[in-house]
Amino acid sequence: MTDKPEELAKAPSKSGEQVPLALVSGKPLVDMPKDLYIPPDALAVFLESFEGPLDLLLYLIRRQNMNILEIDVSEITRQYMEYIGAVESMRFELAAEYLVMAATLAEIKSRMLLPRQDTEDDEELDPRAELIRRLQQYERFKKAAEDIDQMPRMERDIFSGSAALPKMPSSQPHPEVDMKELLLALHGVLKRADLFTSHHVEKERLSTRERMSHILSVLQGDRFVTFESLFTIEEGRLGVVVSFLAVLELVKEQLIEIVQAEVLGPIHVRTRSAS
Amino acid sequence: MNEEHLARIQAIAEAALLAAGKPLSVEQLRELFTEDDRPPRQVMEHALVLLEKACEGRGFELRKVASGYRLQVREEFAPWVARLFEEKPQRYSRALLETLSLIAYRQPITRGEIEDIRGVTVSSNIIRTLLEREWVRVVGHRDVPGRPAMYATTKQFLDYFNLTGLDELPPLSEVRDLDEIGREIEKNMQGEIQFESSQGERVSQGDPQDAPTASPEQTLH
Amino acid sequence: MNEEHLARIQAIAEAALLAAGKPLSVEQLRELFTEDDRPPRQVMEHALVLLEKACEGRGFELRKVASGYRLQVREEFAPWVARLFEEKPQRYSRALLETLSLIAYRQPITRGEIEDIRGVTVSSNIIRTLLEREWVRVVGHRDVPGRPAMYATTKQFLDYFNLTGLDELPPLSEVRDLDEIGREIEKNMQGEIQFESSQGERVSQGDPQDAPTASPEQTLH
Repeated sequence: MTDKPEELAKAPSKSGEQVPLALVSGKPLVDMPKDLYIPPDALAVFLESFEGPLDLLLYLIRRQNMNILEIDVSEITRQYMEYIGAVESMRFELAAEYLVMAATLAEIKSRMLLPRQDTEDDEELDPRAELIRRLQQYERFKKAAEDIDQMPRMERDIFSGSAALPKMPSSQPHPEVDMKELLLALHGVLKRADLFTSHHVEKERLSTRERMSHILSVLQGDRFVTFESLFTIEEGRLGVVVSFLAVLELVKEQLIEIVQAEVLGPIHVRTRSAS
Repeated sequence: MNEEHLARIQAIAEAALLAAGKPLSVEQLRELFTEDDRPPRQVMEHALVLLEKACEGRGFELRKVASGYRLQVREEFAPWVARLFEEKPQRYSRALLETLSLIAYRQPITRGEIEDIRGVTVSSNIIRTLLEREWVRVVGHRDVPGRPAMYATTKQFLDYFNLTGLDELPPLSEVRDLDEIGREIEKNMQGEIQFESSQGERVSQGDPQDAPTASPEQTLH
Repeated sequence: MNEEHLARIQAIAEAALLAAGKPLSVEQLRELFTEDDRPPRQVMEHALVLLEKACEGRGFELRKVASGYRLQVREEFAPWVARLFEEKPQRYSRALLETLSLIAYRQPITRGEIEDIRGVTVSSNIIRTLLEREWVRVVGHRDVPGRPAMYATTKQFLDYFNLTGLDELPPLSEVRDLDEIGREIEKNMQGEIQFESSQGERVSQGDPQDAPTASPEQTLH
């Protein structure tokens, strides 16, 4: 529970390396700003690095080495409002949760200015206590998340051992898949991604895509291949056109490069990643 | 029990664990034998103890996780082994890890309850990722309007993090009781008593409301 | 050559071969070491001879194959190991089918691009299952940081679905009209899911089969 403020928003990493929060004007932003002033460019990044208003409040509290139980509400409110105000003046989109918290803080502050009423029933919660409870509650799970991230885990610290199978008496059956199921899955994901609105996908000829894969696998490795060898004359005009479209698309997607050493010399093709 | 016979069971267990490449329970290992050949549970467990010893000083070890036993690369060799894989291990966002930790420590829990504690909405993608990785699952629906799904962690989650049970998770830090906080605030506001901060004393006080969740296995077992 | 040092190289080679689950060449094994730590070829070969001996009497053995060395379950244990795979495989997960359909329609495509469209991370198991089934293959690497693999479908994929070419797949405009059959199938699927989640109360019971969704890896690893 003794996070130093600078550590709050750093991505925890096993190796302890510092991962910059973002690049601001070309320079990596590694530490959270130590004072209230934030360069305007960094403001959006700054806010994005928080997991919500509670996280931001915790940061403000920890930065001043305040004890959560003794937070100076008016000071924290002032600072919080300053950030919110700065963000709003920059016209960044601000999540509603931040505004709700601003209202809550304002309410607590105003209540504390009023003379305390002695009421018989103590039913009504002190809003400050409620805020503290939420902050504490959030902080413990924030800490738990950091702990979980540090725990050894598969594919990073643990690798399960497996050995190749010998000749087996019977082969294992694979699950059956119906084309309908496959299309339905595609339908679901495209609907989610809202890709139907884009015409780009529909226009694409699948035979071109298939040819692109084929050409890439021919080009695997470092080797150059002559441009002509990518075409099969026997396929006729349509086949050549498909191959040509595939080459153009691959060039457009910067997956291959076409090299011609001299004018009218042979044209060679190779994958860009081989360079 | 004949020693040779035991050695054979040990070798078969090792072969099966390496063929599976994932944890197998003692029961699953016993199932590999035909009925008249099947070693009693105790014998199988004994063979596993021998296997564990036989892995000393080697590149791998026998490890007990939630869904059984697994042969895995010794953690000390992870730096070398990691170079086998071109792709860097996946990183998980804070939002995902916080959501996961809430499900782990507070299960069964609804999305709304997670949002209450985190103070922000939880994106559907996070829940979907956790469900797809089979780290969490829906264990029922809370009987409130909208019947929201309640989430809990799975054995696969424990396996992934090398754990046998939820009680092996790092303990949650203590949270102090609301009434107590209220009283202290009151004291401060009235200025009657100067507040001496002695963190240690406060932390040691248990929280009656939170006690059950501090040890998550209680909610599960 | 110090014996302790040699034993360490042997253990690292064993760890790597078990983690890879496929053959590794002497060169690939040497590449796992940093430059100033890299054992000479001869030393690595010597360590492999020692490893081969150390596997005597165990469930697995070191085999030399065309592309290098691999650890393999001893054939004499095949009858037991085969029982691991006897159970009928379950169905593929929705996540796997979505990934496969995106590879089919958008190839060549990287894992990151699939994740962008799906909005969810794609687990390594899904890719591995698709590669193992030989429905997809790596056709190159995109020239961006990390050089991620690009996936495409295979001839086996076309054969399985009775297609002579990808252009025989229904055009996306037809996929859009799937809403009708979609609702029907989804209804069926939801029936299953609900049935499974109603078993939620059994969280703590040690039933390896009660994972919420069909996981092909469980049966296919």
